[in-house]
Amino acid sequence: MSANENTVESFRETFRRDQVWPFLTPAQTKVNVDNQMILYVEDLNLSFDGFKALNNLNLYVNDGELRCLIGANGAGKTTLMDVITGKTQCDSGTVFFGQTHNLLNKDEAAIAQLGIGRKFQKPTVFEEQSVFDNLELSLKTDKGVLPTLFSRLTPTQIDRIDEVLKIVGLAKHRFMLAGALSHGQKQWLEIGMLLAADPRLLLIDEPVAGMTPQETEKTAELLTSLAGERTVIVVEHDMEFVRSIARTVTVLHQGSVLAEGTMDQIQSNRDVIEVYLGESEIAEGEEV
Amino acid sequence: ADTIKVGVLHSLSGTMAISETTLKDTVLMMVEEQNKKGGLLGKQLEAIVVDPASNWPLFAEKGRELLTQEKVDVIFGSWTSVSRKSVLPVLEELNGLMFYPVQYEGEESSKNVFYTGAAPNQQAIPAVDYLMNDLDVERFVLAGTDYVYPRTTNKILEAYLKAKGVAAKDIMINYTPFGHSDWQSIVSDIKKFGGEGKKTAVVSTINGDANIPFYKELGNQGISSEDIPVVAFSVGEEELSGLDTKPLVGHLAAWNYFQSVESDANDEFIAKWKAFTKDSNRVTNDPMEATYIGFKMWANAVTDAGTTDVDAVEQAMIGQETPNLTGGIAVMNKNHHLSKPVLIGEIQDDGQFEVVWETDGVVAGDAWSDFLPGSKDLISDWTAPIKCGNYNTKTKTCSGQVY
Amino acid sequence: MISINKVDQLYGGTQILWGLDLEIEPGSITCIMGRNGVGKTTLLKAIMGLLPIKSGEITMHGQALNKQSAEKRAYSGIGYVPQGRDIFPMLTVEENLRIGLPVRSKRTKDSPKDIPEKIFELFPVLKDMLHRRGGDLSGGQQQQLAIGRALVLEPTVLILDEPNEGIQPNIVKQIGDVILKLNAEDGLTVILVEQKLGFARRVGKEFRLIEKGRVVASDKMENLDDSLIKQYLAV
Amino acid sequence: MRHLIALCCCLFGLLSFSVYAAESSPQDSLLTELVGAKLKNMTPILEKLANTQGEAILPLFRILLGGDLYYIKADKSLVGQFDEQGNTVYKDVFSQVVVPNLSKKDVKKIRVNNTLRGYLRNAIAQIQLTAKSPELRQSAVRELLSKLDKDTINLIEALYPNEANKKVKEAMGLALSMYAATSIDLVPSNRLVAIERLSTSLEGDVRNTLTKLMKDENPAIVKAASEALENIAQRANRFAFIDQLFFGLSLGSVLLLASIGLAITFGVMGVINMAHGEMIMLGAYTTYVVQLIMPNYIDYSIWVAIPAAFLVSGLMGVLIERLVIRHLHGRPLETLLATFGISLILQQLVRTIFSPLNRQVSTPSWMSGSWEINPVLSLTLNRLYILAFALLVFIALVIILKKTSLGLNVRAVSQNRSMAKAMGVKTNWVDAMTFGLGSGIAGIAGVALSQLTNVGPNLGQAYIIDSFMVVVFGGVGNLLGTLVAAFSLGIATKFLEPTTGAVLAAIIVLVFIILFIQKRPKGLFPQKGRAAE
Amino acid sequence: MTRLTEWFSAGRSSGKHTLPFVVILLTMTLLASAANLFLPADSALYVSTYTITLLGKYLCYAMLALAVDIIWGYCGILSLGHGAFFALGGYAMGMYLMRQIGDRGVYGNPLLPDFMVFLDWKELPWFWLGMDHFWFAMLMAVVVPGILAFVFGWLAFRSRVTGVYLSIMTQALTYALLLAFFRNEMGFGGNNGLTDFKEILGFDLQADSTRVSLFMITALLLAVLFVVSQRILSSRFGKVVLAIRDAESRSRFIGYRTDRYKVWLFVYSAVIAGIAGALYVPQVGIINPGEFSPINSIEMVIWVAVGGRGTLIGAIIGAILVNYAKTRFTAIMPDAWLFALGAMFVLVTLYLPKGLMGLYAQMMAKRRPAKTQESEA
Ligand SMILES: Nc1ncnc2c1ncn2[C@@H]1O[C@H](COP(=O)(O)OP(=O)(O)OP(=O)(O)O)[C@@H](O)[C@H]1O
Ligand SMILES: Nc1ncnc2c1ncn2[C@@H]1O[C@H](COP(=O)(O)OP(=O)(O)OP(=O)(O)O)[C@@H](O)[C@H]1O
Ligand SMILES: NC(N)=O
Ligand SMILES: [Mg+2]
Ligand SMILES: [Mg+2]
Repeated sequence: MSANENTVESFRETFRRDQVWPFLTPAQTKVNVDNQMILYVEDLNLSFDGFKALNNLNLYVNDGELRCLIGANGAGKTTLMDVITGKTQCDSGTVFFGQTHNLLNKDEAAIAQLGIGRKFQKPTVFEEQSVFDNLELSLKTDKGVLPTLFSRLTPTQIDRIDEVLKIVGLAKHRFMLAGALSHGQKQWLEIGMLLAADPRLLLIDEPVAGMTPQETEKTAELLTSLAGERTVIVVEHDMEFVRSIARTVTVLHQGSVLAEGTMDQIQSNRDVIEVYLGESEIAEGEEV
Repeated sequence: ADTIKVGVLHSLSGTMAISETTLKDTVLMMVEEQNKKGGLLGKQLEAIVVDPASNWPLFAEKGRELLTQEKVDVIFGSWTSVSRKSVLPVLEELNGLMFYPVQYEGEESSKNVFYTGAAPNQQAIPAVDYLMNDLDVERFVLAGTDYVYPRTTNKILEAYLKAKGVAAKDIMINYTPFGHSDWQSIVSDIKKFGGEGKKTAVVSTINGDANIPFYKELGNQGISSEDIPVVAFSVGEEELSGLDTKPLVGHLAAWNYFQSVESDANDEFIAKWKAFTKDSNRVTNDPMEATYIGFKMWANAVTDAGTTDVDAVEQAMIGQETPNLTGGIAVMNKNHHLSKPVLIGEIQDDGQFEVVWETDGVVAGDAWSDFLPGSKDLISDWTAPIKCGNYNTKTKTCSGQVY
Repeated sequence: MISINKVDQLYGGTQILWGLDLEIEPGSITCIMGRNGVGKTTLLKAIMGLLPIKSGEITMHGQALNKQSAEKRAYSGIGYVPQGRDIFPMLTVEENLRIGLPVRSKRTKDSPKDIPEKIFELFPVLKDMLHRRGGDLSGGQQQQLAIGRALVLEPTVLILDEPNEGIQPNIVKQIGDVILKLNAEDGLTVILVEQKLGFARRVGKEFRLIEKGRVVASDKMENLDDSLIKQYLAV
Repeated sequence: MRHLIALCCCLFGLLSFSVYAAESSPQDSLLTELVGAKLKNMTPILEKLANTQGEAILPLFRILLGGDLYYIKADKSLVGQFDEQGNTVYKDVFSQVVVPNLSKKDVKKIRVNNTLRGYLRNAIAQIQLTAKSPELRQSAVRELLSKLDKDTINLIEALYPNEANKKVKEAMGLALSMYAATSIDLVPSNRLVAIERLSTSLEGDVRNTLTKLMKDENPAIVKAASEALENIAQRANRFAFIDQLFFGLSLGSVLLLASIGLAITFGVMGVINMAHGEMIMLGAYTTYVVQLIMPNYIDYSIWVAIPAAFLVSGLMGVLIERLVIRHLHGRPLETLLATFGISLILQQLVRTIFSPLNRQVSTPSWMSGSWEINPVLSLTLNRLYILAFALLVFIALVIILKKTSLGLNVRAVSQNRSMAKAMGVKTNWVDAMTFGLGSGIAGIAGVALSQLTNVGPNLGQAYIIDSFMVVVFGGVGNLLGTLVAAFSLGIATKFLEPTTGAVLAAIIVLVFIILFIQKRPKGLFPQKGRAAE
Repeated sequence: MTRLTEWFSAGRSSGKHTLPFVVILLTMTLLASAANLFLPADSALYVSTYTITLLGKYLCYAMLALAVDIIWGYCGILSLGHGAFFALGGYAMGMYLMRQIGDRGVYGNPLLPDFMVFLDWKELPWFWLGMDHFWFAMLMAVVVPGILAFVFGWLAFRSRVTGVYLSIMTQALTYALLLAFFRNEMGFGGNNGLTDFKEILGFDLQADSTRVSLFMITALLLAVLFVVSQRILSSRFGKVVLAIRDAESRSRFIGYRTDRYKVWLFVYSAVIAGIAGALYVPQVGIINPGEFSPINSIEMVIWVAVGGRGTLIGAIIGAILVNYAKTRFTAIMPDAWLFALGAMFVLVTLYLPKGLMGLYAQMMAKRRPAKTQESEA
């Protein structure tokens, strides 16, 4: 009896008149940011063999914002990015890109095609290909199999790659194999790949690790200039760097948000000082 | 050329090397012996050995190499049916001559091949007769490796047994892949099948490497030859030499030759073989005898024809007679198959067979089985006027291809 | 203590180190600095014996290291914390630390069955993580593990390649403290590659500036002035 | 009743006669008739001998049954061939006195065939019904179950009341019941009781008897028989399941042995070791050579062969590692190529040294035969030992890898070679030892396999694919996975085989593995963690 | 259409050996063919039919190696089961040739192949229908391997089966097919397979002209497939494929659905293998389940490795060279050739890690050490 009802129910559900079947809805690539918000992360939970890496995490990021994400090692920053970009499945929670795109039911490629770009903590580039090819592969184009097979570089695309090469300072190395770059150069190449992809939302994990102070400064400038048109989320432990770019800072701790606010607010937050900054951070920062 | 070239087309590596290497050595021994006697037609013989490496297409390629590059006058070669089938078109195209020394499923007769091994009627049928008449067997397990020789043989046997009134439920058929090594369940099934009140025997067309684990399992599960005798068509002295035969004493094999048969010719052959291989433990077996007979007949035919020309030798071959190593005379028939005696032997604990039964006189090899619907009307006769390997006696035509 | 004489090194066809000379005093903390790609990591690997050098000489206590394999150098007392940490990812934290125990027992002559408690005093987080896979740890935790792992060897020279990359500020400070403490208490010689000036200044006693595979300036850390920084570290 | 008394007298007479006969030599005329008799004519002679000589003829029958009866060509006297510490000696059949100075040339074998053997077995059983040892008596009764004729039954009936041993008595009772059940001249109620009694037995002969009774004219008998059969079938089925499970475990243990070495060289070290099969083969050939060296101590040869095989294969493994694999670190795919080349070379090497023919490896007596639990369930001893052995090897290996530093070091080396070096791990040594260990264990597997299958140049080829399949199915780098995979594949195959046949079962298992890997792309026990992604 | 021609005329640096290679290949083919057809048999330059057939076989293997290299060298998918696609292509051709025998089989049955007659089959199984039409059979020779590759690849790549797991699964695939085709019930002739072919498209298979034509067609197709593959792999598609080989998950994060790329490349590779198989069968005259043997598939990988993984020319040269070595070794030293072949594999791995093409590149680099860097710019 109830089984019967269930069938009827599910039949009704299937043929609801107020809804279209998912496969009939036109693929939406436009990001709806009507209410200013581009990324909603709500009640995110994730554990690895019992270890809670994300714990009821909530995060809201406005369109065009440059958001800094800090937090102790192991707080879950990288894991959060993994969930947003589809690398890791979360246990529960919601992640929306704009108002319409539920990121949790999309795979990595779909998410990337929506315009979410990512730079990894450990630089990963295509080592066996030239710096140029690395950038070409990242260009914002149709990434389907057939279009890729028949595509050729347009002059504008070549200009774009050249421009990026100049920005990341690898113009001289354009035909070098990416694998032969030093650690810092790979960092730059990865930033370049992000730029070439021209994403809407950039997730940048520790961009200045291994960079000299001057390079760090340059990166700061670059990221600040990107914000506005794009949304940028940066994870970094270099407080100096964070201070130089940050408007809003979110502090994660043990998988959830510990504090959020301006740099000054954060720096004077007792909790943050205790678990993250340490007592002498401010003093040390001022030294330079 | 100033030598007569003898091609040897046996696998020296790969899965079949186990069996075929022996035949290569046999041919080499025969060539050496013939040369000591002064060769043929005043020329020395020269053996050309190639290795088709148990790779079936390679048999065709190497066959072609032997015929066109080396220009051999005759080939001794092949063991598996598939390797023969592979080289066959090449032999026919280039009009070569090959001697095939292994028992096989029949259903073939080529102008260019002489079959010196047993056809099913020279091995399988007499063996089953023996089981039914002498051992009062009423149930049969037909166990074989899954390929054409066992399949065909079992088809023939099935038809034959049914014609003899054996019920379908008293016939169990089982196939296993090449090199099957885990026989526990099958042997246990056989044991069960045999334990149902009627005298049961296993007719084994299990080939090659699978035999040793099969017999080991038989021994260990305690199936004795008195309870359930196994009669095999592909297990000879050489296969037994890899086995501890104590638990297997009394199981049977049907062949045209056993090393244990006492005759002067055989003693001499065995002695020569041991000397040639410099191994006093080496055994002889049926395909070796078949190679021996084939070689002798060929040598005689060449002498008779006075040439190594294939067509002439082919005609001279028919009717050739050569003494068997086990006594009696083998005759080459018009269908390119031999008339040979059929022997049934029991395995002894020294790895030899004791003959327990033999046919009166010789049995003529039948190229086309009378027990298969497709071939019961076919005969093979390579003499004029028929000159056809597959002559249909009903329609009076040479069905299929005409060479 | 360690002296490096005219070392040339090539990757395939490209030369990275060009007749590099370097002298490390016992008990010093030497900070090696230079832009990305000048060959700092390459130099450290050459000292550790993980990269073959083409010519030149590396000695420790006057003994040539050149012909020694890397594992021998570990027994001689060099501890190495590589850039990128190189944790054994599928081993647990404990196993990562245990790897060095045989060397330690050889060097200290006592044969410890267990990881020295000192490591956990320096990096308490490792104690909590003892049974987790090294590869699962966050970057900062891995960094602490890498340093702890090198310390298990009870080294006399500790080589650190950008140990603060990706480390939270209070731990950065802690690592600095650890280095200073080990140096002061145990007389540990430290070779440190560091980009962050603040840290370099706080921890380093000496500096060496590298440019295109050569040492171009070396002095006490106090003497690292803006002009040098501008010349060799600015982009 | 008179019958019985007569028979008893007869029996006593026979016994006393045999006591007497044992002292003097049996009738020579009959014995010489044996020499040179045609196989067909031998049965009557033997019958006569049995009837006249009774138990005294047993030694002759036993020797003849074993195929060890010879006669001396010179004087046509009978001798038995015996094996004493590797030497063939000939003894007088009855007095067991060694006949000196006889060589193989001086004697000739007296042949036996199946028919004769069948007769001999039965005759021996008849005589042995009165043997001293209860085991012998029991097996004699069981032997006779298949051929219960009036005489035998009378004999058993006479012996039954005085039989002291419970098991023998039971067996005798069974024989009597079988006879009673089939005796049409008996009252049906007695037959029904007999049938009832039969329904508790699992003997095959009992089932045959009951099956025959299904054709009886009396419907009550038929019904009882069918019920009894039903009963038996139910019990037998339960044992059949155990049987099948054992087959599965046994196949699993073979797979485990074959793949466990690979689980180290491939699973832990990451070398795609195509020469793994040849390491097994070397172990098997080592067993052969060991038996060649100590032909008189076959029973102990295995204990020598196991360490020897471990050393031979292990050293070969070390050699391969030092000469080839060492140069291929970080290039796992190339190890496939090089080890494939090595496997070709090793195969051809044994072909050259030992010939392409299979070599004979004997089974020690303690490993032959089977452990008969009941008439429908018997486990073959060699497989039982191999199963235990496989588990033992597995446990030993786990201990080595868990409790010694080798285990830790090899994992470290395989995960990050240069960092391991920097931590003072002697990577060269670790590599050589690990590869040697994996190869050595493959060699041990070869010893076990030599007891089951061909010892020939292709032995390795037969197992290499299965080994890789097992390791991958279990999850690369996980020893427990290898164990579980081996046993589950073994059991699955054996439970499929009865319905599908061996070929189809193999195909189904392969397809299953392919589909399973879609569900779990890293095998049964995948490596977990961030780094595994 | 214009896009297509444009695409073909494109081509970048990597193809700089393409033209000379194709020219050499085709010239040699023409010369050998002419030498066989037009020179008298006793001429010094005469190329025997045996050699032509042998060369034809080598070229089929070369095509197969090309297929393996595309998937392994460029995409990092080590297939240990490419023999399966080759064999399926071969069986399709074999079935066609079998049907062409018509009533000239030994039993003279116009409909059923001989093996079916003596196994007492009454009618042609459904999958044999239509195989008497050449073009349909040829379609099957590419479609069947293609579909198998698609289904297998779709399952495996979508569930992210990679590395050795994938390799062993491909091995399981070909092994399962091996066992299946051994079964006589399957209707493919069991262990004996299909043989005794008479003619193809009405041409006598044993005629020299037919053999030479088959040889030339093989060479031509090899050249075409080589060029097409070269183009595909130097397109952006090719770069994506390389990216997948070196860092698959990274490629996903920049928006490529790597599973689809892999599936289509796998299908393409399987189709090439199928074509190679279809060309192979009429030239060697038999197809049987042995072609499915996993060892065969491993050997293919070795040809590629010997020639140089990741270079199409290397794969072709490797296949021809290894097989030539096999032919020579088995004839020169029938008892010891495995030593030579085994040693060759070991030595190549040790001393030529990038295969023969790597050696060639090294030699070229030595000859003009300075130029390389700039010439790319
Ligand atoms: N695949 C995984 N398996 C097990 N644990 C994991 C996995 N991925 C992440 N973790 C755990 O989740 C926690 C959060 O890690 P995460 O890398 O997100 O930290 P983080 O904030 O990026 O730190 P850092 O600043 O050091 O990079 C860590 O404790 C880590 O051990
Ligand atoms: N495996 C390699 N093959 C070829 N060239 C390399 C390799 N590794 C590094 N290089 C090159 O050697 C140079 C020095 O590299 P190295 O890693 O020593 O730099 P670094 O000073 O440590 O830089 P960073 O501060 O970025 O870590 C770089 O230009 C790099 O391109
Ligand atoms: N012809 C055989 N035995 O294959
Ligand atoms: Mg992180
Ligand atoms: Mg560095």
